[in-house]
Amino acid sequence: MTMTVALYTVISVTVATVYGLTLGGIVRKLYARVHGRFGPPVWQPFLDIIQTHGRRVSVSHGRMFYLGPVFRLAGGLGTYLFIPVIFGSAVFSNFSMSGDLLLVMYFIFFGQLGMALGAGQGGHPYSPMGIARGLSQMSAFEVPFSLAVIAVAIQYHSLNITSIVAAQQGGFMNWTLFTNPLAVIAAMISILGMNMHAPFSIVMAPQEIPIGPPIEMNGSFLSILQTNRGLFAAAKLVLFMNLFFGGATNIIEMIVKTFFIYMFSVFVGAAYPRFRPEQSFRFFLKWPALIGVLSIAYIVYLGGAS
Amino acid sequence: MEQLIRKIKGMVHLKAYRKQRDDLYFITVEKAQLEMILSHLKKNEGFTHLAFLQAVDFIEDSRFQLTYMLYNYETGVNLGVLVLIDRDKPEMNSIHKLWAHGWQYQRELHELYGIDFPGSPRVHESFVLEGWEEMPPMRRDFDTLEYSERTFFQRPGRSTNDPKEYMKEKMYKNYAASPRIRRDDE
Amino acid sequence: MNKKHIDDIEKQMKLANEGLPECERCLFSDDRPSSVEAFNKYYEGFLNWARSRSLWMLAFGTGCGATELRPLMTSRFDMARFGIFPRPTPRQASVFVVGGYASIKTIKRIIRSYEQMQGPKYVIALGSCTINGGMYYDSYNTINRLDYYIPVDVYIAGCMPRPEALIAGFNRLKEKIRAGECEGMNEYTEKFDWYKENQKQIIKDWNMPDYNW
Amino acid sequence: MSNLSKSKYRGFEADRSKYPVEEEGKPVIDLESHKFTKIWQGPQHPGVTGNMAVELIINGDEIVDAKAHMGYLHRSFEKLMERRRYIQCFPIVCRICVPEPDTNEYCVSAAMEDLAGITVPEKAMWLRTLNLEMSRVGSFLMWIGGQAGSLGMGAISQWTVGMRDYWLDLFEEMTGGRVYHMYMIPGGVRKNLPDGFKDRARRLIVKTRRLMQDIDNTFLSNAIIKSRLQGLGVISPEMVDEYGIVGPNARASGREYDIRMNNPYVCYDNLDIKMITATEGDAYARAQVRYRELNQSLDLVAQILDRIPEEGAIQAEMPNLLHWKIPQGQTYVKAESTRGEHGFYMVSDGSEKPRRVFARGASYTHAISVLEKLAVNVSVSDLAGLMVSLHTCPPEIER
Amino acid sequence: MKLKDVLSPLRVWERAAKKPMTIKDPINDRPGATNYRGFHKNDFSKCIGCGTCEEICQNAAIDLVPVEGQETVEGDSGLRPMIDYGRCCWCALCVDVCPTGALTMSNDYTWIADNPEDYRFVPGADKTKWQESEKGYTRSPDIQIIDYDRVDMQELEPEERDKSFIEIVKGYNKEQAIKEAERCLECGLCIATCPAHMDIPGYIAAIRDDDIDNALRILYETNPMPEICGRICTHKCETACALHNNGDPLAIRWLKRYIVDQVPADKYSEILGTDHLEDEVLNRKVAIIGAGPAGLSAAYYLAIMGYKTKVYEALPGPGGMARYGIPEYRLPYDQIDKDINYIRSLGVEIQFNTRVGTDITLEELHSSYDAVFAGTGLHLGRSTRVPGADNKRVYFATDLLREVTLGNEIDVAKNIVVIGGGNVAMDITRTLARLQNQKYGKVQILTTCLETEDIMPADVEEIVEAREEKAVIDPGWGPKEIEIRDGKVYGLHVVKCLSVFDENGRFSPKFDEDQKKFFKADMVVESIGQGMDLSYLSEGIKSDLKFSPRGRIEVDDSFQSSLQWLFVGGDIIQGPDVIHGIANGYIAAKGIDTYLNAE
Repeated sequence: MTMTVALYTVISVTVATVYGLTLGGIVRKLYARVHGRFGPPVWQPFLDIIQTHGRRVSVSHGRMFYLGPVFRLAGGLGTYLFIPVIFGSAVFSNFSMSGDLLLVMYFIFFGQLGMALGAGQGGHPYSPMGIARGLSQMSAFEVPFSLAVIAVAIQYHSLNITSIVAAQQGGFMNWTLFTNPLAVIAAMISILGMNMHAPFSIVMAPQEIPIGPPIEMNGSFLSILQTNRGLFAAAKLVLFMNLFFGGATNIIEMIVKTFFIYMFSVFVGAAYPRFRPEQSFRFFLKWPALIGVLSIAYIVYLGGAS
Repeated sequence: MEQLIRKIKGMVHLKAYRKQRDDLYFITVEKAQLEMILSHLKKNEGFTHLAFLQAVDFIEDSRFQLTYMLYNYETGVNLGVLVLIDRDKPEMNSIHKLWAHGWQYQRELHELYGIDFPGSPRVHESFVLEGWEEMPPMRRDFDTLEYSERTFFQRPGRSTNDPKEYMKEKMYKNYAASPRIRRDDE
Repeated sequence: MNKKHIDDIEKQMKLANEGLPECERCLFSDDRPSSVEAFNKYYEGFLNWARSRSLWMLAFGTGCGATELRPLMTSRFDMARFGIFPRPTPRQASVFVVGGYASIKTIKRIIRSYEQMQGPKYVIALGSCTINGGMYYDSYNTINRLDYYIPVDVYIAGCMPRPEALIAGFNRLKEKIRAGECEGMNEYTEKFDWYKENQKQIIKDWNMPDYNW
Repeated sequence: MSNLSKSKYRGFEADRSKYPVEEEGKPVIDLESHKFTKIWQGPQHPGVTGNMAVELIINGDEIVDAKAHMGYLHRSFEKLMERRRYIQCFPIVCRICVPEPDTNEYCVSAAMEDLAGITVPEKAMWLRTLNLEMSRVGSFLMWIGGQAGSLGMGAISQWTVGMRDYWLDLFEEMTGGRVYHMYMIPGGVRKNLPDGFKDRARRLIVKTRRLMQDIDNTFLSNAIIKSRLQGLGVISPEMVDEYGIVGPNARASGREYDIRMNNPYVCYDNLDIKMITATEGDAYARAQVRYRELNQSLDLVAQILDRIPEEGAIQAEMPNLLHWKIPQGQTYVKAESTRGEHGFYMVSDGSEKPRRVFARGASYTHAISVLEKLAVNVSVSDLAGLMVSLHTCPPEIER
Repeated sequence: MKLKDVLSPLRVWERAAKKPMTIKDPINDRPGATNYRGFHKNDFSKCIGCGTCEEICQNAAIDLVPVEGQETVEGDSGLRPMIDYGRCCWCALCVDVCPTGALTMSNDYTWIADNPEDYRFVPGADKTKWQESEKGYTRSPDIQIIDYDRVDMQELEPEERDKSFIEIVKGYNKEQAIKEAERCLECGLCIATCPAHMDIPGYIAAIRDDDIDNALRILYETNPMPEICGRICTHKCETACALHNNGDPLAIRWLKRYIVDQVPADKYSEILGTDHLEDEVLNRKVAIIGAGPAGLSAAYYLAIMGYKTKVYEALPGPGGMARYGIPEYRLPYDQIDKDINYIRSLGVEIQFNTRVGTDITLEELHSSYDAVFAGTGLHLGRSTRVPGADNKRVYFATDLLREVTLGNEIDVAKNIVVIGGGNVAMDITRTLARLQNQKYGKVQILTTCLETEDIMPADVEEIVEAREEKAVIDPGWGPKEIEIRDGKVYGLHVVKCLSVFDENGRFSPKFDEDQKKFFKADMVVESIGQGMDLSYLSEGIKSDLKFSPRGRIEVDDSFQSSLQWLFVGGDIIQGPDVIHGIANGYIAAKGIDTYLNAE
């Protein structure tokens, strides 16, 4: 039994990673299209991972430097492992029986923190600057996101993701999108920050602090981070799908839904430059936070009413 | 413009004056009177824009010529104020208080010509060179080709022929050289 | 100036970092790199295949040539579809495109950046200036031949080479990588003393301002 | 600082009291206090314009002190020109500014013509005007891309640099070179217009206008662009004189100084051209001025295309340029580049080679004195945007 | 923050629907523009290896190297440019400056190499993929980097000159001369072609720098008769001039004349450093037969080397053919005297009216001198030998010209035909035209020759000027018969000449007998070449001398004949023209020096 679960998890993680990376490739294509060009092949992220992994030398800056990517991957893996990917599927339910929304949110944060430890060791002044920006922005977008999550939790009286998904089954009018639109708005704004597309791409901002925290990461370190980028993106999208868009009952549904959730970031990201860091922080703490609060108020009021 | 020149003549010793174009004049003044004339031109005559300050090396006369190029927005006239300074001990008064970007040119001139401007901020900082050990490179007596050949590695294997010599070699190698004139006084 | 000159003569052929502990030496580009052998033939072949399809170019516009990199990166030529991307940090880049002439001040940074790059690393040299000095052959501030300071894999003729020529150059580099002929990294290690000697001959001030640029 | 008090800068308005005393307008910084970090932006940094470096002292995200470092592109054109015959100068000067080489070519040719007393035929004048104006279009397009890119909006740089490439195609047809045109020689220009050039140019103008509309929609009317550029790097009218600021940077602060109108050269006095100014003096005003000037340049190109004479000589009667000697004298010739007053000061001593040539690039003050002043109190994230908005071009500074 | 500003940026997505700007296959889809400055091409059939490209290249990118298959011949150094693409900046100055238009650029721009040493090639010789490419940069005909247009020489108008023998060509003034001198590319291709190998670029550069003294010194290095050469030299150098391929060659002859015209005769010895010549220090004597260019040239160099020389001249004046074969309007006598007087001032003695062979024998000279130089020239006219050519009203041009110079009256007929297409024919045509004009007030002279106008040996300007002086030139006809009626010349029958030379370049005219013409004339002048008069050689000497199959005396490189003491030069060996004579005299002088020192 444990062996089966382990096997399923391996399959699930692999599929999610591949999916996340492919999605990344597709998004690059889309951006390229806006730019008026063809863009790299969809499988480019995989080549990049092989290439970075295949570096003969990897400069390290001490023990913590090793741990950075490891923490980051652990964060991504942790986030993913406690989310059911496809409702009702044995292979893609991961460890969703144990763990809940709070654990997942902790893991979302965890990766960034671990990265902070590792990248800080790099010694390059742009790393701490990037980390400072990353952590501040994360704290900022966590506010509307947490508020939305709280609203969802209140709405479904549960922190268990599987039960939240289950509650949304039976027609799209049961989705949180329609039962609690305010929470979804708040959450969707925060996913802009989470995905770090423009205008919230301040962490990597090549023109300001060249790619930020991972500036000193190289070789295998970087390839781990890249792998995580695929996995983590998939995890976040699946989480959002589960919380707000009724989850998925088969893999096609999952792919379609997550793709469109991601597309939202892309749609906004192509049109704007990036904020200045403090603008970004203030942005999340203003309207999205307010919407989050309103969504709780709404659900409390509505929940009370029903 | 003629009026202005007359006015300046009344103020300082004008060593030379030349009109190059309708909108470009040059005047040469004494080194000591330069600051005075510049501030007068800037404050009273409307020459508020300093386009550049540069030096020319007249090595034959052992002089540097400094050119302060001013511009008057109202009349659209450029006025070059020229000063000749000694090349062996090049030193000039700083104009960084008249124009906020004056120090930049002075720093450049110090590095590239070795002209000192006492009191100018950051004048001894390096500007474009790093670890330079030779004489200031823009001076006429610095031979850049020779330095380049000495310092940077040239790709070997190039040789050229002078058509003149080559044709002589090929066609009339034995053609006698011109005879020496036998003179009494040699 | 005289005093300075005497000081400089004393300083000649001596590095600013002499006497520093080993760990700090690398800040002054005097740290001897170690050569790394290739993996076994088949695995290396696979890696080379991937490397040739994912070239990360260091976005360091060292000279005129950088101007033609912009059209190359953008919509008209779109080098991304060939698997070439700009990368802002030398730690992650694998290709160094030296865009033409290199002044003394820049060659110092080029060497530094090159040493910071993680192998296997490749160098493409653009234009006449890197081959034999180009139009600045008699300038006192630009080098004449790049191959004396870092190993170069591919040269592209032109002043400056057009984006198309650059793409052709990248294609040649890819061929070389797949054939396993790009061992500039190990070459640099093996001839480190020679390279350093050449570098020291032109770079008189080895002091690096701060850790990063 | 006066700069700060006047600006509408909406960033973290730093409390100056926490900094140590100032001496001569510069804060005295104790790096050992760990309050400050010293970082270098450039030369290997995607955010600096070209190969230059800015040494920054920062406190948090705010710049306390900035120092511009130059010399990474120093090739000493001026020294090299002293070793070259007059005719050999024109291929080398265009390298002084890569995005807009033609202004250099024009200035150096015009300086020689002025010293030697040569009158350029009318058609050559028109072709020069066309070339100069086209290069302004190319340079402005690249600048818009740079400004948007420096703020993280990649799409616009992709469009404009791509569009600039179409202009480079035109240049290639006209001059035989893509980036370095080497088109203007002393006495005139090197080639006549190829067949069908005018039609292709007109079609491209239409195409570019369409792109300009898109840029207006997405760049100038972009809330985030506005929020970042407005109030950034304010140049006050007093600063313009004080720092020798020229070009769009000066015009955005209300100074009406455009050499094309103030001291018309080539055929500009025959063209319908208006001074474009703004009053705010911040980065957004500069962007607007440049955007409008780009549109005007497109307009001018169209006007010039209509007015180039079909017939006529393209080069004045010249002596053998191989052994050309220019009588003794000195002159200063200037032209309006996209960055402002671009001039050549040339001294001839009667020999075959110039005694001294000095290229006055507009960025000379913009990238050093002005940048060092404006960068103070700006967020690190805005530095790239600020540098681009001053439109600095390092090679013309150190030459 | 306006809502419009938030929403309007989303219109970036409109662009996603448009066709991408990207070029699908940049390497193959985009050849350079027609006019593109790509890699170099060189057309070896045009290239003359002048090295102007090397000279103008501001990057020192071009070397001149010998290339297999390219011979060094007159007007072509056989060197070809090798371009270093480690230096080139593609400014195309070399293309614009190339005087022949051989060097061009293709529109190819891709060249990738692993080895930096590869970037050096000889366009045209090394196989490149772009050598055959048709597109690419060429020099626009509308611009000139170098000046292809000669400074016009001022001449007398035809009306002013056609009655008198005043010199036609006025000569350059200083401004014109400097302007013309500035056109020089200093390639030096002309030096090899000049029989005297004068340092032409050297003295032209001196003119440019307005250093006339130095220019004169350069002239006298190998040519002691610049006044004569400056006027009537055949200027073979100008045909070798690099500028000749695309425009007017440099007026080398006029520039030479300009130099000597500037210097007064009394300044010569000071400038040339001959004011304190050593006197007969060598105690050796050389006799020279003939005071023509060859003889005087030998005399000059022998004199400055310290030899005692004496010239024996049959005619009453010095200069030989220069004086007696060339009309005064081309070469005024006072200019000849200027050169010769300077030579005489160095101690060269000329004995006039002394014909060797009759007045004094060669053996006598041999016994009283250490060496003898014979430069006796070609003074005998050659006949067409057509029927009627033996009439007394059929003359040789050389004889007539000599008579004119001697001041003897010539019975000029009203209607004259001249046979011949060389410069001598033009000389006699124009001389007779003047005499006709003086005598009858009108010109009626016709000149015909075998060659068609494009291959006529005479200088183009001579033909043009002759026509301006109302002479009729009708080339392309072969003389058939001189019709004699009543013992008087009635006219000349000619037939169309189809070709003059056979495939091997040998003289073998072909005629079309059906096309005939008749030129009416009272007097016919033959000017189809001259012969030498070697009657001064006694039988004894003749039998000792070696002759070439064509009847010329055989000489070695230093013009020494098989009789060691006898040196022979001038028109009887090479030429005929003045500059060969001068060159022969110069070399013979050096040869005599060597010969005498070796003894």
